[in-house]
Amino acid sequence: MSERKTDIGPPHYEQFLPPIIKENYGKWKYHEIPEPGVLKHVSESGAELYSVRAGASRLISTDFVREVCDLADKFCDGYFRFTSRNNIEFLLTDKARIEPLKKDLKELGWPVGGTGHSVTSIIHTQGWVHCHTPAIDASGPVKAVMDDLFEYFGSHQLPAQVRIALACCINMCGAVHCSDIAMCGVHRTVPKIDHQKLRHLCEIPTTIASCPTGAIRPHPDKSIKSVVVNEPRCMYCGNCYTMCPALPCFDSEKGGVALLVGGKVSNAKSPPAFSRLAVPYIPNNPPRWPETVETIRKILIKYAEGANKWERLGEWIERIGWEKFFEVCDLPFTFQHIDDYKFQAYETYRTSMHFKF
Amino acid sequence: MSERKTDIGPPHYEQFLPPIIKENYGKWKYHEIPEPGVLKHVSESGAELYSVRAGASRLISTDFVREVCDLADKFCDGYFRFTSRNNIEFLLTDKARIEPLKKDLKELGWPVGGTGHSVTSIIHTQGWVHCHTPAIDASGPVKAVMDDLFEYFGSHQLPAQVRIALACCINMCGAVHCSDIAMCGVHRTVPKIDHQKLRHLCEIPTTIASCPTGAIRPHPDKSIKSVVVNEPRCMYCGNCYTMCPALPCFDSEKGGVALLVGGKVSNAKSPPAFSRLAVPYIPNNPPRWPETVETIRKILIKYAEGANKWERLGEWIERIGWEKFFEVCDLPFTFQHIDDYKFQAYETYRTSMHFKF
Amino acid sequence: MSKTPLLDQLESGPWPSFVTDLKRIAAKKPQVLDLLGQLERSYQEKITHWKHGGIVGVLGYGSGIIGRYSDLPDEFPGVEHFHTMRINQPSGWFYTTAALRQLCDIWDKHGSSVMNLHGATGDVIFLGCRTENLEPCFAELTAAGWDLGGSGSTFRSPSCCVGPARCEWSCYDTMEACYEITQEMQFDLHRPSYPYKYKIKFSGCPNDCVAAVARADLSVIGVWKDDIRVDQSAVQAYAGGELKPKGGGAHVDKLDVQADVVGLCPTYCMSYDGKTLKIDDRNCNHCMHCINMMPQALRPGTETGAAILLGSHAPILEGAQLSWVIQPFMVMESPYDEFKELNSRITEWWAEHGKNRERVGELILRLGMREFLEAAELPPAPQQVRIPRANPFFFWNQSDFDAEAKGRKYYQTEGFDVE
Amino acid sequence: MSKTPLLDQLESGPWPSFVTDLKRIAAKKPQVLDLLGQLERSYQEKITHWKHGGIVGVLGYGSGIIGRYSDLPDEFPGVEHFHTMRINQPSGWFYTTAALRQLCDIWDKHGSSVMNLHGATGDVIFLGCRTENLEPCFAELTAAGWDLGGSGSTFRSPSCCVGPARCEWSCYDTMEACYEITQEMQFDLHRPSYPYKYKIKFSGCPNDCVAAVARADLSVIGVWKDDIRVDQSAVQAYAGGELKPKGGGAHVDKLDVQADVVGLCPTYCMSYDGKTLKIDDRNCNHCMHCINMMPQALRPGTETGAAILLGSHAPILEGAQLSWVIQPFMVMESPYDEFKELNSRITEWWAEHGKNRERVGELILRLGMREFLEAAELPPAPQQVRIPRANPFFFWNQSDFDAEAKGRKYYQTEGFDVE
Ligand code: SRM
Ligand code: SRM
Ligand code: SRM
Ligand code: SRM
Ligand code: SF4
Ligand code: SF4
Ligand code: SF4
Ligand code: SF4
Ligand code: SF4
Ligand code: SF4
Ligand code: SF4
Ligand code: SF4
Repeated sequence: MSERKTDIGPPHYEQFLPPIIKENYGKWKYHEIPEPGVLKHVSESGAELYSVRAGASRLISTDFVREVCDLADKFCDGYFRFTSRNNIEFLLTDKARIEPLKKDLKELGWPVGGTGHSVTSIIHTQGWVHCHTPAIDASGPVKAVMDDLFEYFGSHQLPAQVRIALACCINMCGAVHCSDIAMCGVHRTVPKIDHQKLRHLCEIPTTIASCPTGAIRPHPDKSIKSVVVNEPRCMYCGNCYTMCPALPCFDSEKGGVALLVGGKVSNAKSPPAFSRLAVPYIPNNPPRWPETVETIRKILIKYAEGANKWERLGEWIERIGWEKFFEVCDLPFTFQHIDDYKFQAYETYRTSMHFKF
Repeated sequence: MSERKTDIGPPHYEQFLPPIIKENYGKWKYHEIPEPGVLKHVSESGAELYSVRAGASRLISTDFVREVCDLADKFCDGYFRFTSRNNIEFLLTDKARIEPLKKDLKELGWPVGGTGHSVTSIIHTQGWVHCHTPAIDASGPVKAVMDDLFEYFGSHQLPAQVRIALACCINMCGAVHCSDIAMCGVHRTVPKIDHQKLRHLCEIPTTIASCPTGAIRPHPDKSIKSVVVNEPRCMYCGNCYTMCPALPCFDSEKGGVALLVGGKVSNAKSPPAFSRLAVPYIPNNPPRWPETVETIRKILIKYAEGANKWERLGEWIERIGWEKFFEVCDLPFTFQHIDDYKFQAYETYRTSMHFKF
Repeated sequence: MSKTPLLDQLESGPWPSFVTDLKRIAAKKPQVLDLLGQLERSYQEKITHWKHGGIVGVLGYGSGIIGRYSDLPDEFPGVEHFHTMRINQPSGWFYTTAALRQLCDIWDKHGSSVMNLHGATGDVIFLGCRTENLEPCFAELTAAGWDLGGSGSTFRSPSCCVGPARCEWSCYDTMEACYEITQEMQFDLHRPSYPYKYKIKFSGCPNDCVAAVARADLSVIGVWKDDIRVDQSAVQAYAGGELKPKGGGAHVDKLDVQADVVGLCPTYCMSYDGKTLKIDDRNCNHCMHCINMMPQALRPGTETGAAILLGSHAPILEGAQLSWVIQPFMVMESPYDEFKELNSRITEWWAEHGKNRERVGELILRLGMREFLEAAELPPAPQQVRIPRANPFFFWNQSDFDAEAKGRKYYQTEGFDVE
Repeated sequence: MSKTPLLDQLESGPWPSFVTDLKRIAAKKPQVLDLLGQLERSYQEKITHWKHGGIVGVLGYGSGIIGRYSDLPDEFPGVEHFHTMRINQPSGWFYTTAALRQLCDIWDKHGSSVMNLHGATGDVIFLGCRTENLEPCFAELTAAGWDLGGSGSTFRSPSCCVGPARCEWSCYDTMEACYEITQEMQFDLHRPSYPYKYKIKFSGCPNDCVAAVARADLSVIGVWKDDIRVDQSAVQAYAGGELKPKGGGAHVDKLDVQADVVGLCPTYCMSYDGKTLKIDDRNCNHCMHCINMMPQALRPGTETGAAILLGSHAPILEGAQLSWVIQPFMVMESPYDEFKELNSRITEWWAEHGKNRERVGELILRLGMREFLEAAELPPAPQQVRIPRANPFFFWNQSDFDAEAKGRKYYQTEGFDVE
């Protein structure tokens, strides 16, 4: 154990940079996107770098990774990268090799795209594959949605880029809170308390303190050494479960998908913005979540039809007004849409006559 | 006492309406503002009503009111009204009588104006003339500011209307929280507790509950039956004094004026908006509050110079950005400007790269 | 030498001087001399010399009078008692000289002769009455047809913009609504039975000339549902400079219809080809800008009523609020039954659940919008929010699940609606 | 008949199928067969079958591993233990095939062969390791030059956009900064000593391609202070249609410079007369829109650095937050001392005052911005706020009065400054 290495950190990135990048590091002058999925970066030196972007499932096997490596060896001298949205980028210096690479990719069934005004890969989380708090699966709904929106991955036909994300619970490990369109798994069940387990596994004060709405109180019968939940105050966030495993809030029937829309991250034109609730609940419907897929398509299509050029989804909604968004997309407006969570709620109320009938 | 009348409510307005209004009630077609201080309303019937608007102090004597009545008898058959901003409106049917009325008004020293793109009368409160919680006087600063901005009352030279208000304490009995420019009296002294008085006059639990920041606690020495204030948590709102007279927070030296700017009420173009802190403190300086007057003029002038036509003061600031407002008006930015009051604070932070250097 | 050297400095300058006015009254009214004396002292010491409140009133009323006592009664005996009387103003602040002279007579007889026309809430304010004169003064007032306004934890004197009496844009009869509701609420106006104050203000259109959205718990703001009425020839007259922008109220003489009107429409729902002004009325948000600019060419539509907004108040306790939309459209016609019923549901719910000194807008924030809307029997509507919630912390009631079980998918008024 | 009829339905369709991929691995790895079996069960029952967490790890580290146990271990013994290993990715997610093949070898040997490239924070994620394999796997990883990333209440693996490696807009060296800070923070990355998680993300410009503003407590976003560099002839080429908007990434072939660029500039600081594009750079707010539209004509200036923003996180506990500006401009150059020192002051203050599971952004809201800024030794700056406070509830510290007494009028960094 004497030579046990710790705290060495990640390898230095330089060893992974292809020579063209090392030579032109910090000297890039401009870029073009000659076709969907292909970026061309031109250096002040005149050097040209081509990146071919391919989509994939984020949940992959080492077999898959080896296949990617084979391609990178064949076309890119072994250099490639992943994007911040889990796409693969093959880095080429020879323009002529783009077509052959694309051909190989097509054979493997890996789509090329995700650039410019496309729907690029969906940022997502673990779901039933690996997490202990999901209301929905992650990889499954993502596959279903991307199958449905496939035409938009490899094209630039939308008014602007559209970023979709999924989080399997309201912890929102994806970028759900700031996405053009987001799926979020929601529970709708008050935690079922396992008193027996609780007294052994959980600290009562920490458990009580974990509830943001103060719904948890000590059990009135002190001999039980457990807690009770004031049901009407529980909004199923699962934070108590995170602190105490004796408080699961899962349910085969009541969990489902909420859709949030209109968020963004970039500062282009309008500042970064949160996604907002569009549909509070769609039933959990594996394996392909058809109602979710359908509603997302509906929103995307209405956006594509209604938005001005260059308008992000949220910018379009802000321009027409949320009341028109609900009308145009034919989505019901419910009590759940109206914020009632503490003081931030006030900021969401309409304190003006600026509304449409 | 048998014939004692109660709950009769105000007199019916109809008896106070001049015939021309009774006849054209609800039939007005359009208006013009032929000159500052004069409104012309034209009915569908063709009838024309002229309103001549005069400014006055709001703190007046019955002598003054009788003088107004004399004028109204002379020019308007005894009919007149007051506006929602305490201006007097003489209601004329004969256009030819406008000039003679204006002449009389001039002799009396009552300015004509307050219409259109002017600075109309300042909405204000009682101050040292009548209230128990003011940090500043009301009528005095109002007189001083209107003397200074006099040229803007009787003209339409500003980019839009400018509404000024004053409240003598943070209870904000004026429309200070939604005004283009607002003076607000602020205390900066922690309540001085009169323990002797408190035990007799105040309920301790109500007193404790009255403090929005939870700064008040029971006196540690229970025999004293009073309270103590946790000084660093007190922001001098005076709410405890309202509930308990044994907790005055006045101070001859530390009180003063805060200036807030950029609020509005109408929905024209932009929605109603709160005024925002521009200057956290200007010393209390009777009888003419020169630093306050000067700072208001500075802001008004910079606005008049910088705003696009039709832009309200707050719309101008929003367009150039608050950082530029502070720069252009040469006002220091301090910790006091940054909201730290509970959760609303978050909404005021800059969560984007949208700022200027 | 003058006894009020500081105040004297407020006698110069072009704006009318309250000091000059009070001084002439002081010649007749010794209490006003003391008022000026005490005020001068405040000017020297930069501190108020009024004691904390004190409860005084007239028989059977719990409101309308604000007790006020000097803390220097020995020096200024005239202001030892100096109570306020709030007298409920007539709709739109219209008067005849006869009526106002009568008020002056009463006040000269029983009080200091000092007043405000008007208080910030809208009342006629008599400043400076001794306790023993309150009742006689009140008796004369009611005899003359006047009554006290509100104060304390009551319904407060409502007020309204001039509306149809002199404005072409009023979308309902603000004057009548204000009068009717004031009469309806007399009991609550004079007897403190609420958790805190409760104000109503009526504005005839979204210009909101009584600042209802900012200063009334219940803000009633006129609006139209149909199309803006356009007189195209008048549009041409504005474009050509024959008619002046804002009827002459602006610093600009000639309107640029494209830049000044169309270009500043917040919803981008207008267009102008140099000849015809087109408005996509379904996307107009009633901001009034275009109408304000060209009053002779544009007018609100004819299917009119009011939007009902709730919740505004000044900063005490948790920061100021503006009223928010709770019902986007209500027809406002005498006898205003729908309005009165809604108003009762609001005040009843608030009276039941509100804590002492909690405005209704604060209560809604504490208990949640849904609880309020259900109590007020108002359905959720997207007009109520500027933007839907961002957080995922929403509740489901048993009623939602019940409706869902019946095959309905989304909760609306009561239960879920089939999609 | 297939054991996974529901999952099988995810094998069709044009998007690559994780089911197909996992199935082929399942042939070699029995635990993956069990993974698919348990997942099928979840698809049937619409419920997760993973037990609540469980603390496992490697020697000396308190992070980098997420314990995961099946609640159906008898049925699916292969996933009884199925822990996650988070391996800190290299800056910008660049790899050589050699390096990635080596990672695959290690993972085939010690784990399930299932992974994510990458996790949402940025790490390489190995999914499915038995407890007893963690240590050997870790040993091989470090031997190969890899280390674990963060988890739990630690500093988390930072990430960065591709920056100067392949982007012309990067205002500082995101790749280097990310590497340097990651190395600097190794101790805090592996040993939970914070109240909760703490993330840093580096974006080279305001396009923010790693979503730093939304997903990192400390968001470092590149920006320039001087003027946008303009190539007027390239502007003409865009106007003429020779160059395509967004380099071809859009649905529009020809740019309308006036409508698409100038007209959409959020600060209205551009103008174009058909020949020359003018920018009033003092009023530009660096939104990147114009640069994004005409990448061959416009570039950020050359006086570059980063803005430092703080506080973002997902909705737990009080709703999501975006990071806010705490320092509008910092020069970002190796060895990043100013940055490191600021970062230490932040984490120290937070570690001292933060409650368990309280993100730094939440702590600031609880204790107040001033307390934070003073601890971080940052002066108040108008860039920190979108808009100043509306409420009048502000504090004055003794230091303010002291400075005032010295004749200074307004508090700035420490004490009041003479006006
Ligand atoms: C490769 C990548 C960075 C990386 O280090 O991995 C990247 C690369 C580029 N981004 Fe990005 N962005 C990348 C994620 C992002 C993200 C983050 C995200 O989506 O999670 C954002 C913020 C998204 C948001 O606002 O919600 C982002 C917002 C932008 C924008 C702003 C667009 C807008 O209108 O809001 C631009 C400018 C543009 O596209 O005109 C941009 C522009 C670019 C450019 C053109 C920069 C350049 O000159 O090289 C690159 C190619 C863009 C393209 O694909 O069309 N990049 N870009 C990321 C690719 C993700 C993917 O695989 O799809
Ligand atoms: C008389 C009065 C109503 C009353 O019942 O007493 C009134 C009367 C008119 N208002 Fe008003 N407004 C009156 C207080 C207000 C207020 C309330 C306030 O200031 O406290 C507002 C909201 C102020 C705000 O937004 O902060 C107000 C916002 C407007 C607007 C919106 C202007 C804007 O650009 O925001 C208009 C339209 C315009 O002026 O173009 C308007 C228009 C008008 C018109 C033109 C309506 C009409 O067709 O008759 C009237 C003459 C305007 C003028 O004086 O230029 N009125 N108006 C009030 C006169 C106050 C005074 O003596 O100065
Ligand atoms: C007289 C008047 C100011 C004036 O000079 O015009 C006034 C005077 C007082 N107001 Fe006011 N308020 C007056 C209109 C307002 C308004 C404006 C309005 O009604 O349109 C507001 C803001 C709107 C609102 O209601 O929020 C207002 C918000 C307050 C508040 C803060 C309430 C809040 O929720 O934030 C207080 C504090 C309190 O209630 O303890 C207050 C309290 C007071 C008290 C009663 C002081 C107290 O704590 O006892 C003042 C009595 C002064 C006196 O000696 O008569 N006054 N007060 C106004 C009433 C005249 C009238 O009846 O016409
Ligand atoms: C693996 C990953 C999702 C993924 O599939 O990519 C993930 C998985 C978990 N996250 Fe996360 N989070 C992951 C990125 C994020 C992100 C995104 C980011 O870092 O950019 C966020 C939002 C940003 C943020 O930090 O706020 C995120 C916000 C949370 C939260 C809510 C934190 C909050 O302040 O709101 C929790 C709840 C908690 O901490 O108890 C959480 C908790 C968890 C836990 C540890 C569940 C738990 O309570 O124990 C999940 C373990 C799953 C597993 O089996 O491995 N995770 N989590 C991501 C980490 C991979 C990596 O290291 O690269
Ligand atoms: S979003 Fe929730 S369920 Fe999904 S990975 Fe994150 S913590 Fe787990
Ligand atoms: S799920 Fe959330 S709201 Fe419900 S009891 Fe648990 S912590 Fe509280
Ligand atoms: S603002 Fe304050 S001091 Fe002035 S009248 Fe109102 S309550 Fe009194
Ligand atoms: S003045 Fe306000 S903050 Fe200070 S103790 Fe009294 S109630 Fe609390
Ligand atoms: S609120 Fe509208 S209707 Fe009333 S006076 Fe003002 S402009 Fe006219
Ligand atoms: S009222 Fe306002 S929103 Fe409607 S058309 Fe006119 S300017 Fe546009
Ligand atoms: S954030 Fe800016 S510098 Fe970084 S990759 Fe995106 S566009 Fe380039
Ligand atoms: S970066 Fe944005 S704000 Fe600056 S000039 Fe370009 S479009 Fe305008």
